[in-house]
Amino acid sequence: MPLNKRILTGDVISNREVAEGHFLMAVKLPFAFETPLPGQFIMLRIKGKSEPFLGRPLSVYAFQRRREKVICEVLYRVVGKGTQQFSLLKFGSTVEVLGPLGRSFTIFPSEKDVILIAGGMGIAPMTYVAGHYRGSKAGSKMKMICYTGARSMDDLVALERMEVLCKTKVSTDDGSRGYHGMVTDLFKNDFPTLNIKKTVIYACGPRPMLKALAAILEDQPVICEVSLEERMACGVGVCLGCVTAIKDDRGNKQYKRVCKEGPVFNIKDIMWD
Amino acid sequence: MPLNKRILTGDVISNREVAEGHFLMAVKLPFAFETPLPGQFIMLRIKGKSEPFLGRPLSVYAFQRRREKVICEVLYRVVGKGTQQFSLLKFGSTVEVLGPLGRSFTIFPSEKDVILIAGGMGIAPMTYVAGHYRGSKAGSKMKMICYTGARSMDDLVALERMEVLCKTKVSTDDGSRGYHGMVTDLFKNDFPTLNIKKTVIYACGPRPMLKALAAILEDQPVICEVSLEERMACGVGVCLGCVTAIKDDRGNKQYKRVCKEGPVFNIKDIMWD
Amino acid sequence: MVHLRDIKTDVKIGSLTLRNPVMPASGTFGYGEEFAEYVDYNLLGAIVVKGLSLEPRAGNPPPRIIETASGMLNAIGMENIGVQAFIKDKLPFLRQFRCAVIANIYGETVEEYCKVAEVLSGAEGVHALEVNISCPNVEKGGVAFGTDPAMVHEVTGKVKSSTNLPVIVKLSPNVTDITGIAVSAQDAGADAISLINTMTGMSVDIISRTSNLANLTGGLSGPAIKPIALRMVWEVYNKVNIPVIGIGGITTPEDAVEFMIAGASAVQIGTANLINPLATMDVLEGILTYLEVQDIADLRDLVGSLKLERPEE
Amino acid sequence: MVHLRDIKTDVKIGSLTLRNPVMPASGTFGYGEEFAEYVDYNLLGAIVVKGLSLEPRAGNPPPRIIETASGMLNAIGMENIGVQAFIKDKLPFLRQFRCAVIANIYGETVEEYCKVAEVLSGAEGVHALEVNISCPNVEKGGVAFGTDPAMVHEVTGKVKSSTNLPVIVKLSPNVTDITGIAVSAQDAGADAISLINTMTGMSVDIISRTSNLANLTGGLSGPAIKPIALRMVWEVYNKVNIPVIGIGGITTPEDAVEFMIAGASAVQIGTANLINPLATMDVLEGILTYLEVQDIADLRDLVGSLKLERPEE
Ligand SMILES: Cc1cc2nc3c(=O)[nH]c(=O)nc-3n(C[C@H](O)[C@H](O)[C@H](O)COP(=O)(O)OP(=O)(O)OC[C@H]3O[C@@H](n4cnc5c(N)ncnc54)[C@H](O)[C@@H]3O)c2cc1C
Ligand SMILES: Cc1cc2nc3c(=O)[nH]c(=O)nc-3n(C[C@H](O)[C@H](O)[C@H](O)COP(=O)(O)OP(=O)(O)OC[C@H]3O[C@@H](n4cnc5c(N)ncnc54)[C@H](O)[C@@H]3O)c2cc1C
Ligand SMILES: Cc1cc2nc3c(=O)[nH]c(=O)nc-3n(C[C@H](O)[C@H](O)[C@H](O)COP(=O)(O)O)c2cc1C
Ligand SMILES: Cc1cc2nc3c(=O)[nH]c(=O)nc-3n(C[C@H](O)[C@H](O)[C@H](O)COP(=O)(O)O)c2cc1C
Ligand code: FES
Ligand code: FES
Repeated sequence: MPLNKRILTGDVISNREVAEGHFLMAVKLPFAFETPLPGQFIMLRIKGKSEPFLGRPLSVYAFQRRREKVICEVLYRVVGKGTQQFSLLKFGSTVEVLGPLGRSFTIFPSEKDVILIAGGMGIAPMTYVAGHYRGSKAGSKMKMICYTGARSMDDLVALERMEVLCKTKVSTDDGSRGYHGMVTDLFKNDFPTLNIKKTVIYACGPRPMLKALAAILEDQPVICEVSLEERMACGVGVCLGCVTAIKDDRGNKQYKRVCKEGPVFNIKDIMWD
Repeated sequence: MPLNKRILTGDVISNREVAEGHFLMAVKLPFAFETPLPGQFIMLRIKGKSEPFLGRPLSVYAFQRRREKVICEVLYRVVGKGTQQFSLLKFGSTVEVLGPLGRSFTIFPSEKDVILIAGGMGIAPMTYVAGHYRGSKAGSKMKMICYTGARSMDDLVALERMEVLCKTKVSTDDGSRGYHGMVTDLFKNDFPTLNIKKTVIYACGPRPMLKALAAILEDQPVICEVSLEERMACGVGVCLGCVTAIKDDRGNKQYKRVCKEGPVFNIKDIMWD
Repeated sequence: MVHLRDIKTDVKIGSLTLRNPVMPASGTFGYGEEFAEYVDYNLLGAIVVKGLSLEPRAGNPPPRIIETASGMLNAIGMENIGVQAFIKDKLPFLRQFRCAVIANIYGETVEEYCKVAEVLSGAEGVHALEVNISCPNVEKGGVAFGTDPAMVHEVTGKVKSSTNLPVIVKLSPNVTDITGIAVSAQDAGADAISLINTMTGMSVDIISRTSNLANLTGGLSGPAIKPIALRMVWEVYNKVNIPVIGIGGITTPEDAVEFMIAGASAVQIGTANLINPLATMDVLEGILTYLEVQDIADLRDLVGSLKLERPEE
Repeated sequence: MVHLRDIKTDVKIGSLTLRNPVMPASGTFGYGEEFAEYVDYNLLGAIVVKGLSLEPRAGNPPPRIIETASGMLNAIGMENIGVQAFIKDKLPFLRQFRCAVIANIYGETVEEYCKVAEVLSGAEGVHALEVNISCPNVEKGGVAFGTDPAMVHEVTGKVKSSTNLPVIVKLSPNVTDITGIAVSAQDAGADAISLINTMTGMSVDIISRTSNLANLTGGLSGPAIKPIALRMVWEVYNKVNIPVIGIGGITTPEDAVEFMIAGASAVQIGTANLINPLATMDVLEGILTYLEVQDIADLRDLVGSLKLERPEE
């Protein structure tokens, strides 16, 4: 058994407020940090601090490895005391990083069309998926559309990077920008025009959004993988703290760990209530 | 009852390692911060941090008030997790300061000769006493000597400022600088030469040092005030956490709060065991 | 939308009505003198003073306190000036304020509890008694009375007959079943239940291999114990029909609101005062803001309003 | 001055000898698979696996965890794959390591405890049983068995007769008198006592006014509870003559040494693993350094070495 995993120490090289309450943090990591797959996350903690006590899971938003330089970027919204403390980190602050963790999205060959659906901070892993496809030879010419929604214009963050990667359609709950309504409704309008056999859908966002998406896709023969969120303690599968209800082969409820069997699940396997 | 006291928020404007493990921190405070008297202390906490949980008492080492600018300096040695966290503070860090607190040294008119005896970090309040006398009209020409001792040369910190203020005699336990032995022994050698009726002695240092001093001064008609240390929680007298045994009028043991009735006590009142 | 000034915040404890639910916890506010320069006592629901015994007590030798993770251990040992000196030297000062004065009382025997209660009942300016049967830092009395339902019943009943002041019984969390103890106190006539006092704990210096407290063990307080306190408030709230005063780690208004949702009619702030003398004021202000924002016109509607069904996500 | 390599660190638990006193606490290390890439199990005193019941258990609905000040609440609800699947799917993997494997067991009835014990006794590679009579997150069994001395006696005695493996009884801190419980376990034949399990606690979301845990209450663990655990270890150490395994908030080597001075022959690291998968290794290394620096040649000389007299200052 190779003992190759450990908590790595990283240096914050930037931590910028990109929109009110939304931050983009870049962390310089040791070379040993493995290249994350799309949909994977890290557990982030502030070194030497007892508050927040537990690490916080954040999706990989972007990643670079150039010679010895390894940089992982995360995009996060301040919602509680952990993210609040993160937002105070400055250039040179030391953080502890565990990862990359969790099951990634399945990456398909170039024949497929890719649909990305992001709600709120779901834009973070979706951007990394798009970047991953675009960075690969096969994916560079794939047909790819991103549907992204937020409560309001001000919460629509990091659109620029996505817009460079693929066609991006926007919705806001309050109509302040793009389609007035839920992102799933925006997607639903386009759904009939898709060649669903040739399409793969990736989605990340609040549970109600994913549930609405599941309803749209019900009985449709389309591949859809979604990334779920759940409170986490360890992030590595030992505490059973982060489970979510999944259908087993016979359709019975079974708890699966979001940090280990997830965060990416087939949308058809999820039990919504 | 005027509601004039509160915790003040200060900005660290410098926090420099002056000798290994010893730091000098300057904190810029609001104008409302009262001018501390010699021997008074502050309770210092790191704003927004739950570790250290309680404030830590530190003597005022130096203080300036110029127009709106109020700066309080403390000199501290890293001995545990609180002081360790203090040592990591950077320019611009925010701290919470309660104070000035406690009973100060009694200041005498110019006829008196002043002896200061400092052990280890006891140099901090002694320097502020010296500065106070020298800054006052009456005290500027008083005869003043400081005896200061430490384990070793490397622990003799902030001598420069003291040397500017008064004649300074040094001892080290290991003989690496000055008198080889305890500072109280150094003082004891000079003691017979003093005009004790005309002398006031101020001392601060570890309890065994003060106890040794008490033995030297036993039955001597000399005024000696010492500053004691005890673990503190509130620093303001409400928790009864910081008591030390003091003789009452009849010589019976009575607990007194170091933060309120002290930290300065008459050496004759202290019960040593 | 309710207006701040229209929000009802009064709390009834027996015959006593507090203007609002916020007060300091005994032992973290002295006898009220030191904090008078920090806190406007007229705004507090009540002041709870350091525990009083019949005779003055010297308390335990130092060191008496040590910090722990998000908390502290204390072993003060009920140092106090005695009930007579309190009435003579401290009470006159407290009488000038509009807030209620609650005297925390302690005895080594049931008789001592009753005696202290009697003495205080005759004093002008004491509005209620809080019976501390939960102090872990003394050899006799204290927690010994607070862990046995029969003893709780006896102490409560006898104190109750020694006074016409409202009697609040303050319970120890160091028990298997807090509800049994609370019900005993209620059955014996308690007007309210305060919980929790500190949890017995220890801390060791690994170099000298001695306890960090001269008294060996001490009482754990602060945010560390908040989850335990909250659970006990909820359990007791569901078993008694007298008011519960929630105590344990309350530092922010949010903490206080948690206790109220779990069933506390009022809250006491202890260790937080030691870090921030204005903690009571900050908590009170924040509770009011919460009530306003959540459009709750009467504090009573918040008390015990915990929903057991989780909303669908 | 003792040399690191000469320091004796072996710990005897009934017929079992552990190479050193450091092991993970049940439920914070899974069945050992996930951390195998982080920790060299050959260096651990033992591995303690997630609690096992006779049949697989689904556990409680989410959310199951919430952070608290210097700690966390969990309400996993004894989710586990069941003892048969453990033996078939997990044990073979663990057998390759030199460290002992301790199976934590749980039942809803005394019979279930015995059945699980029996099944595990027949399995190759299980070296001891840790009987969890202290889980607060299940409706039946668990803590109900751990708060009544008579029940503790019964469960311990019956499990003991169902197995020839050493039996460690893991106690609940949610009791008035931990020593009575511990003595019951010892009298019934326990080979060692593990303490503490989690303290029952609660946390409320003040916006939705629901518990932050679907199960309403949960078990508090982490540094917050360390002072309570340490006190209980000290109390029990002074009342029993079987080894005590100290658990509760241990995060650093200094924490572990505190427990040993207070009487723990071995220590378990729980919540700290969730923050730092290498916590067990870090603690072990630090204990050895401490023993070397303090010139203690045999760990046994540290255990229970707390001095009651304070040195003169
Ligand atoms: C796999 C995964 C990837 C994630 N990626 C991102 C990301 O890229 N960017 C981002 O902004 N957020 C992301 N999240 C959510 C993020 O982890 C939470 O917002 C964060 O943990 C909240 O911490 P806090 O201390 O600020 O809030 P808390 O004070 O802990 O809680 C505030 C609110 O957030 C909820 N919350 C807490 N933890 C989680 C959680 N793990 N998942 C969902 N809700 C939670 C709480 O229930 C509460 O309502 C991700 C979560 C998971 C599980
Ligand atoms: C009135 C007063 C003035 C002081 N002035 C100074 C000063 O100017 N410069 C300076 O360096 N130190 C001063 N001290 C001591 C300083 O408060 C302690 O060193 C500090 O609180 C230790 O905190 P810590 O978290 O680093 O150590 P901890 O981890 O809390 O403890 C480390 C060691 O220090 C001891 N200790 C902890 N608190 C105190 C305390 N309040 N007094 C004495 N010993 C303690 C502990 O018992 C332990 O042995 C003063 C103390 C008092 C009471
Ligand atoms: C220093 C200190 C002294 C205390 N003294 C008393 C006391 O005299 N009487 C009493 O009933 N409780 C006493 N307590 C307990 C508190 O009133 C309170 O119940 C406990 O600290 C929990 O609340 P907290 O976590 O907010 O501090 C004391 C607590 C502390 C920290
Ligand atoms: C997520 C989690 C799961 C746990 N599961 C079990 C269990 O299955 N059996 C058991 O005896 N204890 C269980 N415990 C309790 C721990 O083993 C330990 O006794 C407790 O957490 C205190 O130690 P700590 O503060 O180091 O975590 C669990 C604790 C946690 C945090
Ligand atoms: S967070 Fe611990 S198992 Fe997923
Ligand atoms: S530190 Fe609280 S009374 Fe002195």
